[in-house]
Amino acid sequence: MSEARDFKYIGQRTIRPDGADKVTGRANYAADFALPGMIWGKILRSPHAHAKVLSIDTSKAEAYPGVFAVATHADFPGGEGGSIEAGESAVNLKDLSRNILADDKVLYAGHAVAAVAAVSERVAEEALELIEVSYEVLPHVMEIEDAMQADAPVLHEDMFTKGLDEEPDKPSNVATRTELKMGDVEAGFAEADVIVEREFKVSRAHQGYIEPHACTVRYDEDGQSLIWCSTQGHFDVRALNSQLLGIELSRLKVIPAEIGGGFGGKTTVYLEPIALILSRKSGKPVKMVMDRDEVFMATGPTSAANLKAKVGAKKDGTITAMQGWMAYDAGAFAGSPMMPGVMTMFTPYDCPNVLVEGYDVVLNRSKTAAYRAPGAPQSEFAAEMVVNEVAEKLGMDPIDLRLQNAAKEGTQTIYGPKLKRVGLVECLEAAKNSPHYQSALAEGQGRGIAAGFWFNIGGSSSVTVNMHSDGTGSIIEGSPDIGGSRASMQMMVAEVLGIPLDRLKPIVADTDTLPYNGTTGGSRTTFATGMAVIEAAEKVVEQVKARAAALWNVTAEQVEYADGVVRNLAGEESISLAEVCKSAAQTGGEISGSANINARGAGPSFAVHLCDVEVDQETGKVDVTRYTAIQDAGKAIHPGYVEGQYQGGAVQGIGWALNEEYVYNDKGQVDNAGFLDYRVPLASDLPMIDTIVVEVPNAFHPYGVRGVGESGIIPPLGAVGWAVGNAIDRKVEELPCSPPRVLSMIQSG
Amino acid sequence: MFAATGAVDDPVRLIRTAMAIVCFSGELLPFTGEERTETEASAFRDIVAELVQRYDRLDEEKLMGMAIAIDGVIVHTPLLEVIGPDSELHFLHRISGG
Amino acid sequence: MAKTHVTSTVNGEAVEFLCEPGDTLLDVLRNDLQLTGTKEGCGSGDCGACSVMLNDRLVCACLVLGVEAEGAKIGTIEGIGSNDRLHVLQEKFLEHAALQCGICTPGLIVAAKALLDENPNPTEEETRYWLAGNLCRCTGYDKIIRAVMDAAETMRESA
Amino acid sequence: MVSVVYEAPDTVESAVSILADSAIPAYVLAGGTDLIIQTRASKDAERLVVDVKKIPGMCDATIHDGALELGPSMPCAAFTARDDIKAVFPGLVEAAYLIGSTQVQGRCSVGGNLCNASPAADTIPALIANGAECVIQGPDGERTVAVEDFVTGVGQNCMEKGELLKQILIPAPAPRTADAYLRFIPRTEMDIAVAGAGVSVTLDESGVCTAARVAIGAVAPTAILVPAAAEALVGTSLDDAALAAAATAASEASSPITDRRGTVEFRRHVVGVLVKRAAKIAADRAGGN
Repeated sequence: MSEARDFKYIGQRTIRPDGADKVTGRANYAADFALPGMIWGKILRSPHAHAKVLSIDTSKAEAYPGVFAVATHADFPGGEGGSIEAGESAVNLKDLSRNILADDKVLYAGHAVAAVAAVSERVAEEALELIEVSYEVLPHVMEIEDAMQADAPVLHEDMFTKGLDEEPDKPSNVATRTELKMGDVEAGFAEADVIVEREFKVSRAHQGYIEPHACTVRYDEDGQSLIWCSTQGHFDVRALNSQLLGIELSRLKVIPAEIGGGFGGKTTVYLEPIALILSRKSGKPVKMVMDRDEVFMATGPTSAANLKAKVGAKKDGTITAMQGWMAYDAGAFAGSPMMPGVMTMFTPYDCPNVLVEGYDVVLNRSKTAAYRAPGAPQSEFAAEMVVNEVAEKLGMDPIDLRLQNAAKEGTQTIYGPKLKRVGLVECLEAAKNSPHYQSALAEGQGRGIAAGFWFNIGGSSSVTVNMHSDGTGSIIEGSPDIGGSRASMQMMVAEVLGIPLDRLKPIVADTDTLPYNGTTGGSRTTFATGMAVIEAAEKVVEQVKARAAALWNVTAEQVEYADGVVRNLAGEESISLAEVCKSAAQTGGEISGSANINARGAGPSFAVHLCDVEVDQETGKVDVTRYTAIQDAGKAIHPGYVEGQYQGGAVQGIGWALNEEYVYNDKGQVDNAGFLDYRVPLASDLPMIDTIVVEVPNAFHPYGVRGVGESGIIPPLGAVGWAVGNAIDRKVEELPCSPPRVLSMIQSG
Repeated sequence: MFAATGAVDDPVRLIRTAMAIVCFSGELLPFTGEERTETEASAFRDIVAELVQRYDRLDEEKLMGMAIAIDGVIVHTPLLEVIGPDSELHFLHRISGG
Repeated sequence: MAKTHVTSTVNGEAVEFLCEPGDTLLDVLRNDLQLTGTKEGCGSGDCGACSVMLNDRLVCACLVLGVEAEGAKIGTIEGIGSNDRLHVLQEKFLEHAALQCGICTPGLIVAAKALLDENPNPTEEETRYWLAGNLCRCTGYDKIIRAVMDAAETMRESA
Repeated sequence: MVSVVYEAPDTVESAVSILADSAIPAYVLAGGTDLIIQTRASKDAERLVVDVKKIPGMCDATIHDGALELGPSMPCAAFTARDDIKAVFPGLVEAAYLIGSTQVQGRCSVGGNLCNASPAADTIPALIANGAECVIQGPDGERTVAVEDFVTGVGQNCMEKGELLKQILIPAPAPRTADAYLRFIPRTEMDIAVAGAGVSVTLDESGVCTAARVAIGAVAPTAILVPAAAEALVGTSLDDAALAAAATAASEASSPITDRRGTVEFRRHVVGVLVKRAAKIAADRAGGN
């Protein structure tokens, strides 16, 4: 439990243990790996957004000099029906296999159809052009509202909407309808003095990691197959490949490379199963690296959404009812993050009457994947915009309105349980007292504020701390480190053992070395893997104490451990951890602590952001002039990397709110599949991102940690959207606020 | 690990003893027709078995695929959880994250 | 196809390699010379992950042909500091937590060093514009800009 | 995938003869920032790439009495660092500076930007505003073409097989003349112009505009000279009404398309705003401000 205490390492801005390798270019990312005899795989992709695949003739490609293997959907062993638990959520294997390589239909432009492995990338690309695919082009449907129409082209003949009162008798593009409610919204709105209701649209946004997907694999029929890849969860890569290709888990080893960004987008598989098939067929190691346009065309962005929000409040500021509606674009296969969108939409508010309805819709765009607080930014954007408008109508300060209605310990959520201790009120108060909020706006500027809620998760983490004879230790963990988590693990173990950081080396181990470990996602790593490293380190301390007690012929209760030294409370002796480790073989064997936990009690993290913008009234161009991100960390293990999560999330959200969007041509092809025209924020686009780290401890973590990775991307949509509207005296209803859209709002009068 | 039981300041609970309360959110409500029920079972799997028997439209696979909250503490994969007699149990969509 | 023989200088060392005339300098560095510190993020000059010095000028290696390296002087991240003797910029990136995933870091350090070699006392705005071609998706740039400005100050003081 | 043949001649004459004699499609490599990407995406089986940077003079620039002689392959990073050029043609230098990132600046060139002939090329409106000319060397001799006539369509220029752009010339501006170039992009850097405007104005001693050239980019298949916009400025002291008239003339002369970078309506409006703003900057510079 976490009352105030003095820490030696926790809370320090330490140098990350993997840092030197990363700043010198020595760190090995997935595309940096090569095996002897390795060949290269490339993918043929559909130019059509929706078509039947009538035939695929690969004979010319197979005969092309330098080609070793060709793969199509038919190379999956089949029977990959049903779904499996790949870590945190159920994955529909049939859909997954059909997304990796199209079966009888292509469902989006860029959908993989076949793959070639050849002596070089160049030869593989030449061979792709020799594959003859016969398509019967079908009408495609690109927009959510169109896909939901009864007469829309249907993507999946076997998809019948789930969650309707009556069983549907016709297939539909609506995979699921869901509704969560509590109280009586009609009665709540009847009590309200002010009601605001608006409709919103949010574009799909790509995670935009700078490192394209990449892997190198070696299939081994008799022994053990190997995958070296860029992933947030190598145990899930193993699970998915095992199921898709019928390989026993123990015969498939996945080695996580350093990962060049994920943000949720590297929690599934695209290349690895194809590479394994090509390796199996060619008998050679196969390397595959996506081109940037493939990343944008065929890997998961998050969903576009159509939304409605309606909020009612009394004159005194009491919110009486909140109602939401949303339809999320899942892409070509069911499974948008609509459900978390529904669950999070109004969670920052303590309101008794809430009703939210959601639709998961398929259409002829690439399958979506998780992206930082999946589903929450879209729905909470709609909610925050309407809450700000309620404050405006009531003549109330938007922070005061939120404080009056803020979710806190004991607040009933729409998704079931009551909240435990959370830090929204503290974040709102910090925002209100911030220099930013206290500052005056210049002429022509606008200011926006928004809150954000994300659950955070726990789950499986497996860790071993091995102590060596020189007193140093290895922290063997299974959570791929995307943002500096090895530093946090090192600090937590150092805190327990009371020895200097540089005596401890954290290692992200392969799937053979540890039991299953959940994906780095859901803001779980510092929380859950952190709990596991603490438990493992505590086991080391117990062993060290026991060895010292045995040496002194006293009981374990008669010794005390602090700062890396065991002291005999019954005598004068003391012995260092290093000395105990040196003699460990003689005192009962080497010293090591393991913890395989299923962490529960993840603490939600609330965030509140403030944004000032300036709008060029003649061109509609928006300049973010000041930005502050405030968020509850529970306890910041490494404040630098906690701030980094806030800043990075804020800037991804700013990009989504201002310029990031998918543009499709009339054939349904992505027209901006590159960093030139998919416009992520640049260094020159931004001011410094100020941060305020609020610490309301999570009682379920020994040091009070909450996850911090995701909540920061939620508030920017509302904070930027409201600020833009504030600057031009209009109401923003559609993101991104790109210059043409803002200019047309200005001109619309 | 942490005990998943504890007093909850819910007035409804004060008059009940030795029974866990199971609450159904909107996602399950259409199948149960009621917002809460009680059970004497304590093992998660026994509770699921009892619920499936009590509400014939409730699907065991669906329940087993959900997360639960025991007195507000979310448990992702609850297979072997034991729910205390004074506890409140919610089924909820299993969140993953990005 | 016939490969072309190229003689060049990389990080002060004479190197020779064979490449196809269509291969980029990035292909050559990563695949032929095994200098994988230079990263590929886009292959079109839009992300800066492959920033290198070509005859003392900052360029994207993906927009240079390998054959153009004939007689040229190439500088890559591998030539800036080593694990036991980091360059001030590298130290400051670590002190300021100016990297998360680290894939953009080599390119940023090459680009930032080029900036400080040319302008030892850049303003925040000059730094932001100089580095506009180096995309970072993790950090929001705040800590990167602080690290570069701090490194500049440290280098000025020790100069 | 295209297979590349690479040549790096060291004289204009040998470059011209290599280009003229090539049996396969031949392209000139200056900075390569467009060509290398285009080559990779090409459906040609073979391509000849002729690197002209080793030819003396191709990467140099001189200013004589205010006239510019520019080697077309001079990297923009070198070009924009030249204070002597910036003093005379600040707008052209700004246009060159706007092409791509610092990294791209290390390679890209004014001549490459011109020959690539993108409708959105930043330097072309600035060159046209300054009355720049292209010196083209072919197998049969040399010819000179105004920049507005050099570019003939989207990605098209007037050069025939075997011809090479060997120099860009800008005559010395009249006294109290200055230029400016502005473009609109959604971000602050790294984007292709959604609209661009290059303006050059000459003032008399009382501040009245006696001559002007207005060129606009990214709003038609090629950058275009807009005489009507210039006429709106000449004879005025560049007051708000004159600037507004020039803006309207530019918008009316534009014929933009809707694409991933902007809509017809947006481009047409914004190009007028840019002409107005660029004219103001040019006038301030010409007036010595």
